[in-house]
Amino acid sequence: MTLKLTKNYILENILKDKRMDSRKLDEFREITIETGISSKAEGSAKVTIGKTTVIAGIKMGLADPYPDTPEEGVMTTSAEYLPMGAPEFESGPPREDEIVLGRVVDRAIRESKCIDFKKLCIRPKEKVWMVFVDIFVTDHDGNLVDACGLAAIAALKDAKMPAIKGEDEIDRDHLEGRLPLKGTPISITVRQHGNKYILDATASEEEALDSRLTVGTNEDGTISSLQKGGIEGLTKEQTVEMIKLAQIASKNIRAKHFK
Amino acid sequence: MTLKLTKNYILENILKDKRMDSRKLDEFREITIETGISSKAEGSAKVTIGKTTVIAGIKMGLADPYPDTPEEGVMTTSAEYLPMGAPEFESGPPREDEIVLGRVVDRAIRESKCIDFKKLCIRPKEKVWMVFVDIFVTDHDGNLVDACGLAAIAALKDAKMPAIKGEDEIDRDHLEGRLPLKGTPISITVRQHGNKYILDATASEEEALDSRLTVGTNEDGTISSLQKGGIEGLTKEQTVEMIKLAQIASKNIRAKHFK
Amino acid sequence: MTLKLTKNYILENILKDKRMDSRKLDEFREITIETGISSKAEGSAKVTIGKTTVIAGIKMGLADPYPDTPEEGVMTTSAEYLPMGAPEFESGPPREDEIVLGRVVDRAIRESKCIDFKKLCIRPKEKVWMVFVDIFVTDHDGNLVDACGLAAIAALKDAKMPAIKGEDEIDRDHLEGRLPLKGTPISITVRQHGNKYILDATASEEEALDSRLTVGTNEDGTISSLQKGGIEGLTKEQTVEMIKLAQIASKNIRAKHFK
Amino acid sequence: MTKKERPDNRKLDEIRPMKMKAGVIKRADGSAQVEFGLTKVVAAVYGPRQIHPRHQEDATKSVLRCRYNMLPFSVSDRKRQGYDRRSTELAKVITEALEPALFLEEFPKTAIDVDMEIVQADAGTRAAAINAASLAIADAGIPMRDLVTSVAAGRANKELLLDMTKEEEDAEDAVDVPMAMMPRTGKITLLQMDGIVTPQDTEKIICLAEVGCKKIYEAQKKALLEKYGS
Amino acid sequence: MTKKERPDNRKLDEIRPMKMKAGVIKRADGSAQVEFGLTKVVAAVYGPRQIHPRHQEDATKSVLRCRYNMLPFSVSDRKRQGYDRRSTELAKVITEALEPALFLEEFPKTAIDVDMEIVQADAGTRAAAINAASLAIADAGIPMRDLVTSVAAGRANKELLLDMTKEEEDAEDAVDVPMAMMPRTGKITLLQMDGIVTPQDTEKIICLAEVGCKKIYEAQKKALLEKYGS
Amino acid sequence: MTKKERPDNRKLDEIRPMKMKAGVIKRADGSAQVEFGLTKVVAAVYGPRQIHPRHQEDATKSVLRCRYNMLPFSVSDRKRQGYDRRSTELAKVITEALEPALFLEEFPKTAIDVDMEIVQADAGTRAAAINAASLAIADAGIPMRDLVTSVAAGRANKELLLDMTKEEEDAEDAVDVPMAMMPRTGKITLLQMDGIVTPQDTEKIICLAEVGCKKIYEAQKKALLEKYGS
Repeated sequence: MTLKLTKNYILENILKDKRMDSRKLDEFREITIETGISSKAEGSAKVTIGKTTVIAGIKMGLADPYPDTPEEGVMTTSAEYLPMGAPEFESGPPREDEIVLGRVVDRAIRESKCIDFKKLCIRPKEKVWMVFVDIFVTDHDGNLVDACGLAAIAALKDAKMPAIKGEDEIDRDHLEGRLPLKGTPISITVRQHGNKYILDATASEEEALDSRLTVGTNEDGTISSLQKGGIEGLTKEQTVEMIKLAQIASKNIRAKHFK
Repeated sequence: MTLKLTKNYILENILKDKRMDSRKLDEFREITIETGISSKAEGSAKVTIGKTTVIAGIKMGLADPYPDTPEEGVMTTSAEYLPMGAPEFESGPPREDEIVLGRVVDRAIRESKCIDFKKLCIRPKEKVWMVFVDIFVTDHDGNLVDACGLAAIAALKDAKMPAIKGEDEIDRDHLEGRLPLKGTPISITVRQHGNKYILDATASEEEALDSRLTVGTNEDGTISSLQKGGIEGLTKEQTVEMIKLAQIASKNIRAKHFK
Repeated sequence: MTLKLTKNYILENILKDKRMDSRKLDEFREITIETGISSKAEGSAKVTIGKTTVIAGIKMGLADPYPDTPEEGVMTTSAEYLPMGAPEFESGPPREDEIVLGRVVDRAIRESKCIDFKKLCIRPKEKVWMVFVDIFVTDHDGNLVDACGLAAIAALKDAKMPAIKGEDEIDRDHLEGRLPLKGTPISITVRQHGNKYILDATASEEEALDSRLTVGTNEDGTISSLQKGGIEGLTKEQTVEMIKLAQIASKNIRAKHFK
Repeated sequence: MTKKERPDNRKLDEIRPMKMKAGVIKRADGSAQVEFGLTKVVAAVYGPRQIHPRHQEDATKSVLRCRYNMLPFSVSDRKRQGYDRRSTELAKVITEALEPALFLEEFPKTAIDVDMEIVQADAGTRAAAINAASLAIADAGIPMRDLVTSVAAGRANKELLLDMTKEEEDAEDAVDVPMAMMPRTGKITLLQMDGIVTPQDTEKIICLAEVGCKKIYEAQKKALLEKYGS
Repeated sequence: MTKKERPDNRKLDEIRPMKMKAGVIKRADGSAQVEFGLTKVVAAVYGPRQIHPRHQEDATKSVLRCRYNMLPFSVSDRKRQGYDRRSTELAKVITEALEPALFLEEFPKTAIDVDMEIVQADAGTRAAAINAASLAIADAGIPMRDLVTSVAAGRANKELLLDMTKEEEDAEDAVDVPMAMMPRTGKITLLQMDGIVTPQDTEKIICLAEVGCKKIYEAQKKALLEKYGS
Repeated sequence: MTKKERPDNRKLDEIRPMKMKAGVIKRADGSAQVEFGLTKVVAAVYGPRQIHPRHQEDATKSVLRCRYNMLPFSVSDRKRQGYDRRSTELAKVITEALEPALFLEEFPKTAIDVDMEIVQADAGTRAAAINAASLAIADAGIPMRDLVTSVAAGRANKELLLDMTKEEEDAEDAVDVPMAMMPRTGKITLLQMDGIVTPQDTEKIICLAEVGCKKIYEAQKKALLEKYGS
């Protein structure tokens, strides 16, 4: 547990533009993205941001389409804390935090419209592809939303399409190219204290700065999702400022890791 | 919590034909029945008995018929205490009391044969209508069985039949008349203490008088369900007397609220 | 609870080839096998070994075949402790011990290939028979694995095949002979202490001798499953010796109870 | 009324062949097996004993906890195990049926656990379960005001009758009235009814069930005598 | 901007017809019913009160626990009751939206329980639920820094607009921005967004929602006045 | 026996290419990643530490709690997360396989928690999981009598062989014998078998697995040396 002392120490330093690991307020820790980490998955990726590690895998399945989108494939995203990821994580049914994490990542992907669901239709009204995005936190040192978002899009970009054989049987031995994707949505979480904003908070920093905004960004400068979190309120001006910071950070990550 | 003193006080008064709210032993509190409380439901109703409030909604769905009644629709009834309904109600899986409540209301409807399930068949052996009766207690001041029974039958009487379009798709924009109903089954719960019987007990009275009989009554004077509750036993003579009292009360309610 | 004293007493005696009920180390308690104990089951059996009693029932259902065995029926086996079976058994979701018990019995049946699953195919790829083997412990005085294994195979041998009528409806009024079975797999659990081995341990003996090996044996002398249990390790030599003892015991039981 | 006969050749007020045996489960404090025709139930009792989980403890009395469970192979179409609404309701009404016969206030902070398992089901399982549970409690030596005795009466094919089979329960005009009582005082401790009937016939059916309970009461006492001698 | 009209003839920055009433649940410490067009929510509050289960207790403050639940008949296709991911997320963000308005540290070791039940759903249920919850907390006499006020703004058919209906939410280019704020300080306590939009339009939508919140704030205060007089 | 070759060109008693690395999870007290061909497992350990829920506490020893879990994308057809019977059984036998190597009685009232996650599954996952767990426990500095080492041996296509692939496991005559041992004493701590075989061949397969364990033991010791130096 972070002591109250540590919390105050972190906050005081941030007001002086200092962080415990000497980073600038808007500086990310080192990011690594490795794809193809599970050969049984259609696509997979491992993302580290500093000491935080998450892994994501894509599996393709078959499903009935929703009645209101009979010609579109479907996607389901979940995020789970593995017991190994932190002393306080425990085996069991998903907790509130995990559910929110999964849903925020899901919306960032879904609302950016980066997946062309129309191309995932096999037979209208009858059978479509189901994209399963499963994300797991294996090492938790903060900033899980951004890490999980990166792992999800990296795994989607890594994914190959299996073929269909006979009547609705998946043939994983024959691949038919890649998932129909366009764009690289990236979510950036900005945390706030006074008139200071920090990016890529560590676990200790997260305990000190609860108030945050996650911004789902696209390559063309649009944004496609927002999620405020934490107990403190934000002013409109702070919100606008935080969106700007997220835009810049996402541009940098996109340039460096998704050329 | 009702103090033991209050409990004894209630019991002593009942032996003197007195109730804390000045009602006669066989007198109901004021009943109001409002229908159409949710426009998204096929039928709905809100019933208040004194300070007790319950709401019920009917949804129509499609189902496979049971193998032994291939030409009949089906019904499922549930009753749930909402956390708002009393300080002791809690969110979570249904409790024993809720399950019994739902089943007693279900049987009173079902056994009265007031729903013509044959008319709810779409294609024999293949597809039938499913009537969902969902009842919720939003304010609990006793006599939930009678209140839920009234809400269920009022919502059923309020319900419109949706149309079917294409192959087994429900078209809720087109309505095809009302649910095939006949009769107005009404359940009345009689509580007993010594040789005194009371109707429409409040929550405090229920804690004092646990022993009870719920009688499902029909317009033609027949009865179609009985359910004894509570830990104390009843003599045969008491049982017969309680059935009589229920008959009279239900006749009054039917005359006043279901003309 | 067995006191630590009792535990030591049991262990010391076993080193002197003595058991509390005067049996020899490799001697079973009296076994009785009664079939047809539930007329609603396709097959059923009750097995007692001393004070231990278990009952098993077979129900036949219809299922879709697994994609990798489109022409074979399927089987599912479960074992459950009924609350009546011992003071410490409780109602609720299956516990780890029950799950392991069910899986060990399942594998002994399945791996012996005594059921001809090919003959349980109704229409390849579409519809096959599902054999449900449900086993319940009603009285627990040790050696549940062996008792449950005997009850399972006795109930399978007792089972009659229902007929099929119309399109995939089970007709239990018409029977079409017996389940396609060959052989009588029998599981024997050997427990070990020092260089002594005991068969058919009572509940008290089980608390003293945790270390054990269950051997699934067949009539032709082959074995088709092994499961070591308990916290202590076994040497290779002990393992070989325990397999031999199981072989002898199973031959005796087969000769006496499955002629 | 007792002249007409039924599909299984019973008289209208005749109970199916009964078997009752106390002391069938060795580990339990008390137990019994009861058969009515094709219906077969085993019941066993543990207690009064320490209660788990502790928060269920009542400082003023023992808590009677009943489980009613149909084994998967007790019915034609396999019954899945686990939570179901009917079993939950039956456990509740059976608890209320048994409780008046017990002196629970004499064993505060304890539990009495009754497990009823249906091995074969052919109508009347809750009545058979109550009879078995009542015997099991007596077999456990737990003091009782009276045995609790149960049977269903009702109507089928225009006749009022006792202890219906599944076939009779499926009649178009069937009325089913499961009832339990303590015969010494005549107190009814369980009463349910399904099916349309006049108040007059309701009373007749209750009388019929009362007659049935008295016969079963004798069988219960005999089963206890068989185990414990006279 | 306010000239164009919508399918239901509202102006772009017009809120659907509202109904607000405090004190609708008699047993609760506080309650309110709120309607926005066809969306109807009831909220009720119990607390501050002793917390169960005990391990959730916080020695430094009251624990705010919110439940958001859609009744089965509140939507076209019946909604099954029980755990679902969307409701879990909404309960979480609603808790965070309400908490800044409360003085939780003044009631350590207690719980404040808010139950929000959706009776009729036609877009904007979380906003309606927050408005109702906020009124219910005030009705319970629990001290607040300010009422929390909520509405969704967004875009449909190329227009930025306030308080969309389900029909508008289904537009091809729909953007949905549910927002909650404490009007006195202008602090935003809930902000979510779905749909592709430029940062400039995001800011405009937030401004629109802010205007909406202020109107709703007046309606909330009026509802409290109606119950408690001036 | 070692002359014949297999689909992947291995000798009959040859183990698939192995990778072992200790210390892969930064937050955990100890961890390891182990690969055997296409099978890949990560294991991590927390403890000895205070136990939750408290009622699992044992006053005489530490409680070893193992979780074996296949990630959804570790197999061809996506595996749903949550309770399943196979994982429950494997967690149990793996716990029994590891426990003899630990001095649990030295850490009363604590828990040692081992989480094993299967990232890629191609036969032999429980053996790989045990090897990884054993390394992770050593990496956590928890005292051990010996490393626990595991491999499966068996039969496929009439040959007795070591460390089968999924393809070999699917052979008509396949026999699968997962085994774990503490190599220093030769004590077998896990032994399971599926498939019809003579007692003589059973013994031969066990011998083969023993040889395999000794090779893996060396690889495990090397992985620890790589992290901790000599």
